[in-house]
Amino acid sequence: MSSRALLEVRGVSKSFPGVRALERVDLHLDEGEILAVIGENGAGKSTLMRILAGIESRDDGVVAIDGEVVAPESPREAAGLGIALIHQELNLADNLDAGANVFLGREPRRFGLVDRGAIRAGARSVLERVGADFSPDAPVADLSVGRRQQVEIAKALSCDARILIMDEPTSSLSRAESERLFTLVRALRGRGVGVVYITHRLGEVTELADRVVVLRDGRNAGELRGDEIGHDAMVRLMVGRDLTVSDTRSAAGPGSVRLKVEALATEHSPQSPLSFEVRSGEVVGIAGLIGAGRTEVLETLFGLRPRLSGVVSVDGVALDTRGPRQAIDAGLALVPEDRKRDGLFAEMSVRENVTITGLTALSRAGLLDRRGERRLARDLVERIRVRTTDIEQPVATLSGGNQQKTVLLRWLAVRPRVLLLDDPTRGVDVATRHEIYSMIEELARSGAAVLFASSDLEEVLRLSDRILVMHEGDLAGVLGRAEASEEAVMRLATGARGGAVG
Amino acid sequence: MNKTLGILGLLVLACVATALINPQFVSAYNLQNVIRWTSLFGILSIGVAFVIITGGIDLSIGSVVGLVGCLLPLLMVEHGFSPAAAIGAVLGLSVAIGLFHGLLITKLGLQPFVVTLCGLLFYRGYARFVTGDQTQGFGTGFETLRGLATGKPTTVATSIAVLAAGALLLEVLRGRREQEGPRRGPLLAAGAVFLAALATGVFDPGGLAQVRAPAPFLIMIVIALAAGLFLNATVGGRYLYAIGRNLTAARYSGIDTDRIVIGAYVACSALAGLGGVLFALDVNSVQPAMHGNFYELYAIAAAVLGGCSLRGGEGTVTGVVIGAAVMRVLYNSINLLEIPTQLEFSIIGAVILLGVAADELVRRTVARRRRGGS
Amino acid sequence: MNKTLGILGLLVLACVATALINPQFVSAYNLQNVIRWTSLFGILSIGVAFVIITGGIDLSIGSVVGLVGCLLPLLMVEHGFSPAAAIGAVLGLSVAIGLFHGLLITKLGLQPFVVTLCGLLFYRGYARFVTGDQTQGFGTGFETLRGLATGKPTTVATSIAVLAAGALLLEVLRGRREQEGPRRGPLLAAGAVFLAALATGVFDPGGLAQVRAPAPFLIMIVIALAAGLFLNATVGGRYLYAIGRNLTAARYSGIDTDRIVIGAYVACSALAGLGGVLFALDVNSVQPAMHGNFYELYAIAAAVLGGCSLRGGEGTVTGVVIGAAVMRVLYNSINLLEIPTQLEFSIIGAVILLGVAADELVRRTVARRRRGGS
Amino acid sequence: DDGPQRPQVAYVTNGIASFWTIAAAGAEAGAEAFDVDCDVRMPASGSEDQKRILEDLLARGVDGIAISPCDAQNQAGLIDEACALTHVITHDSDAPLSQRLCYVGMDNYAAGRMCGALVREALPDGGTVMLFIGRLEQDNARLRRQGVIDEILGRSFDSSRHDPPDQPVSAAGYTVLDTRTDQFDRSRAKANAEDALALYPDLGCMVGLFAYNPPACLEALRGAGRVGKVKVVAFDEADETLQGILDGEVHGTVAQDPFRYGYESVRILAGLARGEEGVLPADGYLDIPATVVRADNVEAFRATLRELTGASR
Ligand SMILES: Nc1ncnc2c1ncn2[C@@H]1O[C@H](COP(=O)(O)OP(=O)(O)OP(=O)(O)O)[C@@H](O)[C@H]1O
Ligand SMILES: Nc1ncnc2c1ncn2[C@@H]1O[C@H](COP(=O)(O)OP(=O)(O)OP(=O)(O)O)[C@@H](O)[C@H]1O
Ligand SMILES: [Mg+2]
Ligand SMILES: [Mg+2]
Repeated sequence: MSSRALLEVRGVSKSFPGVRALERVDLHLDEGEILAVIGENGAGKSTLMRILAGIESRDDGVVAIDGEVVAPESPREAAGLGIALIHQELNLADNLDAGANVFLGREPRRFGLVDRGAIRAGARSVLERVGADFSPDAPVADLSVGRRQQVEIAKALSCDARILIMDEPTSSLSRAESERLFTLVRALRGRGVGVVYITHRLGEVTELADRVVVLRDGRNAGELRGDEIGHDAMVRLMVGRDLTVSDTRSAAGPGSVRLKVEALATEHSPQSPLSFEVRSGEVVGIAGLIGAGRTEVLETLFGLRPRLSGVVSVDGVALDTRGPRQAIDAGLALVPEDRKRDGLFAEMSVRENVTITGLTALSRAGLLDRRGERRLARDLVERIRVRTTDIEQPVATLSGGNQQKTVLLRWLAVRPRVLLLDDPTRGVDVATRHEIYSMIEELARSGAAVLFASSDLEEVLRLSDRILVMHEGDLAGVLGRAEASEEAVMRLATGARGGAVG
Repeated sequence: MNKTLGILGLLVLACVATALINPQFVSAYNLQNVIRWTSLFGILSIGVAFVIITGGIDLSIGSVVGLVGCLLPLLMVEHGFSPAAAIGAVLGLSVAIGLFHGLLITKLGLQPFVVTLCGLLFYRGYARFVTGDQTQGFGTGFETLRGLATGKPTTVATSIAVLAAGALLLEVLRGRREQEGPRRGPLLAAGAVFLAALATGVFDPGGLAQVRAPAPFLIMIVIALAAGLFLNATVGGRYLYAIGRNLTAARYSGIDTDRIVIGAYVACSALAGLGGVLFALDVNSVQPAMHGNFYELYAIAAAVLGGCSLRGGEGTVTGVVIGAAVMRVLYNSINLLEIPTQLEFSIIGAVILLGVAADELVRRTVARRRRGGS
Repeated sequence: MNKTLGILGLLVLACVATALINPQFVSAYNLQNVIRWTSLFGILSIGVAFVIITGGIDLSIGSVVGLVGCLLPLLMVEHGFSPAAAIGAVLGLSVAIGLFHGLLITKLGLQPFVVTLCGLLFYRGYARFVTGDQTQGFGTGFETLRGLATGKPTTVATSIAVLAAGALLLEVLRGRREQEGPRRGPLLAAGAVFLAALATGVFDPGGLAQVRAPAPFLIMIVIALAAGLFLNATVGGRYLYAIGRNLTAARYSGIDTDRIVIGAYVACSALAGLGGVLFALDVNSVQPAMHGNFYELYAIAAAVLGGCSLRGGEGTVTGVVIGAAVMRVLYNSINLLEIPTQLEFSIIGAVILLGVAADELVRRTVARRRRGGS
Repeated sequence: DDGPQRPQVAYVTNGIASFWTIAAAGAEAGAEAFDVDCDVRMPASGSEDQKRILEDLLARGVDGIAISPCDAQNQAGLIDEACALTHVITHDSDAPLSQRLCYVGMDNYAAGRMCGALVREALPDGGTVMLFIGRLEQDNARLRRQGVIDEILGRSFDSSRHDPPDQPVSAAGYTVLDTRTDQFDRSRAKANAEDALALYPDLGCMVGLFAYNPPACLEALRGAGRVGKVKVVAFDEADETLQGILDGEVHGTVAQDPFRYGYESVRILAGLARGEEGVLPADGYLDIPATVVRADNVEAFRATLRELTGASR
């Protein structure tokens, strides 16, 4: 261990009712180092970072900065110590504009008054650095999830922190924006900033990290540096065994057209109507840069946003999209992108969260069958290993990835005819991701049409039979499995035309 | 559950303390009155609990009580409606009011506080206008009808024994249905209550066993049972809680949130209307500008005291009924203990605040202890 | 801004309609009264707006007005306090009350509705107790002091001209400071108002130019300016909005959210206290059980009408003041147009509801149109 | 302490008002004089509160209750219920349909007519009149108002008449324009007076029918600078009213004697509690007549009042 690490964590432990989230965890970070912290969902990564950022208290252990023991008790104190944290979940005040959010809590002042000019200028430059294509005056309420994430990143970058902790910063960024972020992070490293980087996209780790610390069940599971950093090595440390991934797509060709979209005009890009179809048994991915309009398409199909014109039909029957209720009756299901806002009943139990869509099927003579409900919940939770103490645990106390799984389970349980997924594996660890893929594939095999958006290009390539690439609200092209490659997708996503549209 | 136990403790404490200082508290006459008032306010509180669970609020309850209370005698005495027709009319009106609130809140997206505040003002003004500010009453007729509010058809001991027996039976059935056998806690509790109710007949035949159950008590029991069943055992009840926790997530889950929310406002106003009918029959004298003033606040306070959170998604019927009982017992004690009436409000306010504060502190301590212990 | 224009339209509409039907509306005497009442209620509304912007609510305002109104004459008349000492004492008490609310809400995590509902009950009871339900008043002494509420030191035209000139100057300064030059809209508006104020002196020297500005109006203007400056131009104001929309985000950003929230409750109670002092001085007769009843609802209604959202994070001072004016103008018109007073509440309720509903509908239509057009 | 032996009586009002604090002083003086414990209860919200208070008093087992019913007609049943358990008398406002043992008070209709006579004195040549009152739902308020109107318009004695509040009635040069209620909110009372002044630039007389209304009218007149130009006729004996009479700003007032309402009620209840049926007045009505106070007798009246209420404080 270097003599005087920038940040040193020794023997930190933390328990919650029923779980030991961290047990004597050690960690150190040097100046000008990018340290990746990885681990399965619920391994304790976010908890540790929240402790460092003064949000959570610790039960035991020492944190030192420059060799000096510190104990930040509030985000404010942590900021004073030079620690900045990009949270795993979005935390913005959406009644303010992007600039105000970037400088929230650290507003430059003149004569005691907020210096709006300085905020606008400062925010503009930092937003540009992260590659944001919107102005600092844009109200956050009008930004897509990916752009909000950029605001969060800009906010942390603008602190000039010495220790920058990034908890899954790219979970809703696409490849292009992520690259841009990496350049920034490397530049920060050059300036001596210590960066802690958490992600489930192991490719990013190989690309970026100087060193990797792996957590498993709240304990240090090992460390990799330099050449040791490789996909399989990381998985072995995280899971404790080798992961055998079966990449066997069923050869059974797609069936009849299930979802047909003709000249669909959406709220924010009415001038570029979309047409495409998804067949029964087919998995279609939507790729694009952030703000390309993927979420908008899915939410419009699901009746959450107004459909300005166009026809959507399911199995040849025109879909009434006054609201999600009608969409669901027609056999649609949507796993939303922003789980915290649109998916979770945070204070309710895992059981109540996963069974909410299947309750009507579980009731007899109008009364709930509680035993049946418990059985269903237990089954589901075991299917993709949601890490909970028991099914009565409030979902708010699950780790980010496990929360994502509960939202997914809710819909996988009801076997819809058309499954719409918006970034379905956002924040889900590698092992579970593959289980989810096989569930999706199995659903497709049993006749469902699957349409999913993802910011993870690897995922899109891995899962899709066909890929719709969107660019600024437009359908820039469609790629079949054979023609699909990272380059092909990126070319379309950044505006070059090509491929067979339809 | 924890919260309900806490407030039950507060109720027992208040009762025991009052009874020790003034034994008149446990006289049949006084207990009957306290039970009747509790039931009348309890009906309003159960109604508002539905709305509070969805994360909303209803400030118009008092004015609905006032309006219904004015219209009922007006229709019967001045316009010669039959009792059934008049009651039907005012309850229909209450349902319409609830529907109106619900539609404005769901379809137009207005805030519940605002909509029902306007209701508070509007219905009060309308009641004053339609009666020309004249006090309304049934005079000395309609004694049978007034029995709905003032009758005492059976004894409290009997009704409680019946309830407890029913609960025992249900728990056994439930245990069988869910194939896990009845749970011990509920069985013991129901059994103990059943025996206690029988025991009053044996040990205090002239005293407590004589306390008769006012008709509103029986009405409230029926409503509470129905509400409890709905909230705990039906899909609709679960949806209500889910909506209170996260409306968007509920929508994304395919719940017809509008229908459920409208239903909650209808239930609330309908119960306010029913309460209004019973209040009017009981008091027999309705002053259009005054009758029911602030009742929404009492109803909400009782619901909150009973464990409802105004943030939505929390609350039980038992808690709410006990909350209403605590408030009435407090009023009663203040009078029986000859505390200056001016302090009445202060004491009620202080007790509610202490109640919720204590609850919060206990919750925190428990959380801390549990965390430390595990 | 849009919302503010809407409510301003409603105000103009109400004024013009009333003036056309009954020209007495624009008599100096009547306008002075309307302005005085608007100012008194406006002070309360500005206070509650702070709390509403944080996403909270204060139901205790009416009781604080009542308590302060009782204590002020009690201290001065019965206990011989000097006016300054008495006012200091009651304002100090108001601040303490706000602090108490704020602490319970932030440090103990209790719900604002509950805390301030208990306050509503408690302070009312305490006021009744401490006065023994005796009506309080200043008698015929203290005329100078009462000038604070009843004096009319200058004319409305003058004060508005001064205000508009100030606004012009500020906009020019702002433009220079932010190096983008003054914006046309504000410049034109301020200029027009300034000229209009001067013009009344020329064209209607015996009429509108004679309307004098009641002291509470000037007090409210000062408060409104300070509040507006705070909300729009200071860090604290920005934090208030952030907290109202997303408390966690604010906390994670290192904002001392507790301090800001407590500050909002203190401001609210302090302004309620100040309002209470002015109300008492104005009315000169305070009945402990009644004085200020329901004022919190009027204050909240005015704030909401003026564009505050009870979900937090929204609201402007201008809007709130105009909201208060709308309510008072409505009251006044009902009286001047000789509409049955019983309907008063109904009309107010209906207008508020129509106001917020229209606002919502317009907002939706505009959004749809903009969408279609882009 | 011989508490338990002392009879316990209760004095229940129909609301909270300064009028009732004088009555309470009388009741307490009576309790002292006749050696009973007297509990004064003021319901905050009308009939429903009265019912609850009555029930609580009965539960406590008091030996007598004096009540001023909010709604005589409909509360007869309630009063009869109480009569079955204890001695009940009415004061201030009667409930003739019930079995109450007697009524202590005055005839509100007659007192209203006295007030109306004062208006005619103040406006000998006729003119317009506005009435201000807290609430119109109470029997005494309604009767009082009707008495004023009937006397101003020179009608016959008939307390069962009813003129709707918002329609002007006129006869022989006098016009009663409107009656404004304020629900006991003093700010409203003042605003009502101001609105009337704004609405009727040639208003002749303002009549304040609840104790706080005349002072509110005076306040409004001062603000408008029309003191003396618009006559004020009052009811009850608020200090500002008496001062106004002294200063010539108020023409006169009709004063009830709430102190004696309280005192006499307790006297009768104390007697009844001790089994002395003789304390009951002859025909079940103890008349405590109202007095007309004008500039000539105001000094004396105020002195007596101060002595009575001051002595009991
Ligand atoms: N407030 C809480 N109460 C109870 N348990 C909690 C709480 N917060 C976190 N936990 C538990 O602590 C463990 C670690 O969670 P943490 O969020 O640190 O995981 P993580 O490594 O960040 O996972 P992910 O990759 O899914 O984000 C989990 O089992 C989680 O359920
Ligand atoms: N409520 C809104 N108001 C205004 N504009 C919006 C709103 N929601 C989305 N937009 C805009 O619509 C466009 C499409 O956004 P959408 O969320 O569909 O993008 P996306 O492809 O899902 O990107 P992301 O990866 O950021 O989620 C973006 O330009 C976004 O800024
Ligand atoms: Mg995490
Ligand atoms: Mg998206």
